[in-house]
Amino acid sequence: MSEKLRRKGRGCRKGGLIPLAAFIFFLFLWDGAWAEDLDTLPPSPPREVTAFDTPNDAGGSITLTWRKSTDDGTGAGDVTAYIILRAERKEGPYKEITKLPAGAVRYEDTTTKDGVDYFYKVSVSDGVNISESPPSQAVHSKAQWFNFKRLNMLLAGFILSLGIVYFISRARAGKELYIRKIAGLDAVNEAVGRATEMGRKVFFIPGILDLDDVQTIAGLSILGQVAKLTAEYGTKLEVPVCRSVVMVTARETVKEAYLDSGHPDAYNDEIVHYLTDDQFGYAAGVDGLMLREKPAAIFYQGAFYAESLILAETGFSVGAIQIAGTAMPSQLPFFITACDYTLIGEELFAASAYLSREPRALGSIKGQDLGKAIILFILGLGVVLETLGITGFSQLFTTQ
Amino acid sequence: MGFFRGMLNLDRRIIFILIAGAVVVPLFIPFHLKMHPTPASQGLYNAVEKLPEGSTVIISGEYDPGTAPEIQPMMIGALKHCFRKGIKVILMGLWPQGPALEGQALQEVFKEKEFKEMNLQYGKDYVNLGYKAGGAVVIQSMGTSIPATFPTDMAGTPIEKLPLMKGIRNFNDITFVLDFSAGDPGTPAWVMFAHDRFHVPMAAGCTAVSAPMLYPYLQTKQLSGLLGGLKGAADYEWLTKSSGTGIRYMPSQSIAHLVIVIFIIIGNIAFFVVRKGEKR
Amino acid sequence: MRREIPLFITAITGVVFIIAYFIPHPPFNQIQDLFQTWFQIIAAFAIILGVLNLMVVNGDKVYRRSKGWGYSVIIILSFLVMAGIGTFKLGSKASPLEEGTPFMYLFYNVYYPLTSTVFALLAFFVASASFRAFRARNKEAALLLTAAFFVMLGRVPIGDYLTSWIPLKWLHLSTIANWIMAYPNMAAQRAIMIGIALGIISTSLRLILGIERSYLGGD
Amino acid sequence: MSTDIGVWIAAFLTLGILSFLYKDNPFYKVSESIFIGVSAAYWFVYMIYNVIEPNLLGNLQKGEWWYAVAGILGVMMLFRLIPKIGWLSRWAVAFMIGTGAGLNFIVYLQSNVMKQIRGTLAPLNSIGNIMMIVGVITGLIYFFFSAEHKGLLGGAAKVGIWFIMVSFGASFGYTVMARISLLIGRMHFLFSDWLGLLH
Repeated sequence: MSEKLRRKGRGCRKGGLIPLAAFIFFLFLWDGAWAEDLDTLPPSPPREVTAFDTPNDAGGSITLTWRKSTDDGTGAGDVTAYIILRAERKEGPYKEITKLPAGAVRYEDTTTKDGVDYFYKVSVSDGVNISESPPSQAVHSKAQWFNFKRLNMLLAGFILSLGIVYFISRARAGKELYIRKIAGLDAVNEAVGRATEMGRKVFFIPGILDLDDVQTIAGLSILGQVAKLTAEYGTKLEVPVCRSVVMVTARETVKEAYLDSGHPDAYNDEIVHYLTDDQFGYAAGVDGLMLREKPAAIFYQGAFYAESLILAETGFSVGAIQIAGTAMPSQLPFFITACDYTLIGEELFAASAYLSREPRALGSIKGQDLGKAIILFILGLGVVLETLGITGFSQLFTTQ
Repeated sequence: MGFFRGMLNLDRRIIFILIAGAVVVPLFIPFHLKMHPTPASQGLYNAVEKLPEGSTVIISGEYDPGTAPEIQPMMIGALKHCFRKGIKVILMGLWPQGPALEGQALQEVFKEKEFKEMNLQYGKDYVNLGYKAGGAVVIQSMGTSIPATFPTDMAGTPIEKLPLMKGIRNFNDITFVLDFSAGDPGTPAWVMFAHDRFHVPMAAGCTAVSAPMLYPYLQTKQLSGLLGGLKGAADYEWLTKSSGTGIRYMPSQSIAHLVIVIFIIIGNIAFFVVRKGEKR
Repeated sequence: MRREIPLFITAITGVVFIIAYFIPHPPFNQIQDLFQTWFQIIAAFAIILGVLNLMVVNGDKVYRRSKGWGYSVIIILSFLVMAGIGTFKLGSKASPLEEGTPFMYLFYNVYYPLTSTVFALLAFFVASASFRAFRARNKEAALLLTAAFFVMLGRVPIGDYLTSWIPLKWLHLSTIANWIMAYPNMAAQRAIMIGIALGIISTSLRLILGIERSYLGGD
Repeated sequence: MSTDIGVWIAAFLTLGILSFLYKDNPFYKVSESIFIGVSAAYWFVYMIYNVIEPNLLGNLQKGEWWYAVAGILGVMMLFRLIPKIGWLSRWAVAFMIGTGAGLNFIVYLQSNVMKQIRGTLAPLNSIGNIMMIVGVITGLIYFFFSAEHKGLLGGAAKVGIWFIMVSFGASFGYTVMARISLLIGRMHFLFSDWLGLLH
């Protein structure tokens, strides 16, 4: 309050209206609210109003910055709003385009026409009085050729792309690319082996989505491996599916595996059979099969939704070894607790690439690994720098 | 041991009856439970609470009747909260069921005396723009132009005839986004496009299934807050001091959780006892 | 030509959207805007294709009298009834999508209960699997179930009633659940999120470069 | 008990689906078939009146002819149903795939990689930050396939899987919560709207 009074006093001396100042002073002491109404003194105008074409954009926008009025927060502290005015000629007429709350120091006018010169004034209001800043320089908006705020994104995208393309081309050229063995694949042998000992069937469920889902494709390459083992051990395999397209492809996969392992005679089309497209109908159908056949090993590899629970529970209750693999996040927890082994998300794809040696899949896994390695390095370095109080490095990863 | 073995082979249908009981009985004996809102729920409440009167908020609905018990109370809570604060609401959805359920939520809100008396007008205080196909691309397209993306509202009224939509060109004219989603396309799409690309602050409500996956967005402030599942809905009702099915269903939810926990514990005890017996 | 043109279209559209992100200048931003508006319309046709395809598949089942064809008749009939009422705006003045129309009547009284009950079934299956299948069979599963225990009880008021007598607030179940969600859960979800994102980036790149072309199908 | 015939239809269909719990039966299958048909119809009508009419036909009427390209591509999409010219639908599919790929490439890199890296770069000055940083780093190591999980890397991967298991535990709890909520909603409908025993 004293700040306000001091400034008012100063203004009055300038105008030579000392009696009025005294009057206001007394009124102010008597009743603060009254004094507000009689506030005839305008707030100090905003300073250093600068207008410039908003950088890194598609045009149609001019940014304004200014320094706060000395009565905003400090001084009389009675600023209520900033008003942005715009004209196409320096002398006006200026039209109000928006009103901003006190404390504002920046505005982006997104209603400009590219190529047209504009002049801006920022005026400040204390609710009663208004004072205007002098007009800004002429400024016009235009579109830019590059968004420099996104330079870090360009670099990141470029490095990642280069890595992926490089590894895919290496894989295609027949270069040996190392992928570690996925632990869950050892369990495949064990499970099929046990089914052989017990003289019971092996079930393979390739999920409920169609062939356009990558998980189904990954699941089928694991089916190839399982079929190879059952062919070698002479164990019976059964693959109930819920998509006719998946059935066709799964038959090819199994047939090829039986051929490769030298037991083509053991193959027949009945191994892979279609039940129904319907989600719960399929679950009920597989359920019935499990209870009847009591398989010793059950594989769930592919995309699963809520039916995962019904299947895994029944499989568990018939005492089968269960090995699951899916990238469906909400089903993974259930598989982990109801199955003996679970390939989690990317492990499914890595296992499939490991088995199929398909260049695209293999190259992609390696490319992504490169990405992960870079990220791990950045995280390690960045955290150390942050802990030492050096924040510049992490700013590099701020994206717009 | 025979007892445990028998238990492991218990008919599913008996368990079905038990869980149905755990859900239904508490509905009949409603007891009032005190809520402890999660920091994530509090974040959403605070963000909406801070919005100035007269600001324009987009509320998008990506859910269907299947997930309505979780999401609908959030939607109703958000509408009430915005209306009380004098915020203008633009409803829309990236699932075709969303706008219909938003309409139902509006009806529920206006059943209450407080909101009936506000005399809010369609077209001026709130609009329902309906559904557009394309998921994330719709949001990206709204970043260029909302009128071009939504030439009409849900019922086919041209957007120029709605006073609320006057002066709304793209996300520059939107103060805040609230997204209520049950899956894909949903909250991640809104975060990626509305927040990260067009810089509109936002918060979300989602089914409990997807809530844990969205927590990284909370830490980075890509989301100001998050309501997760029925618990999130109940938190929001508690914070806005309104009543609704979130709090109403909490006793059933509590008892059912307890029953499931007990099931898991008994099942595991039986499993280990039987396995130990077999090893011998 | 059957493969080259689609590959070309994919490459062009993909590149336009990437370029427009970095170069805000016309014509890239304008092409992007145009493509966006097109996409929404084509996406709607894609959904219509799905719907019509479902009818063709079921019509085929009826025609061949294959197993369960009676149910296919029901699918087609219920589609025709609801789609007919909606498309021809039966009983509605302006739009079939407004409250109070016969279309919305079917939505509330047929579609609504069916969808929501299908989802409600899952509660039963979770309950029975909890009892019969969810086992702490190894260290990992034990850790999982322990975290689940805290979250399940910490996220409902009853958890706090069970532990509110403890003077230390950080031992209350809701505090523990909040902590699990905000730190270990968030960290692991972020690792998974980054991994999946790298996979999606790699797939997108392969599609744009024409390395991945399985969407073109055979021949 | 309700006197609204709509509520009775709804209740009847609800029980139809619930009958699956006893076993798979014709009553369930009929209810489910209705569900499939009605759901397809619902999507269909929304596409017509919320997308095709305003965004395509409306714009064409205004003389914005370039929307015709979208219309043509859309119709080409439907050619999939006619085997002889089905290959033409690939043009439309290719457009959608290209758009998705172009957008995803950028947004996943920005929102789910860069912003997440930025969020993780924090000083090691609190238990929360330490948990976050260790969790993210070891979790990423677990999904790293180019090196054997032995020694230091193996140890880190082991810690990573613990974090992942805790987060799956959280998902487990939340998924259970979701399923229960949906059942409560349905039970509330049966006992309140239909039987009128609850308020």
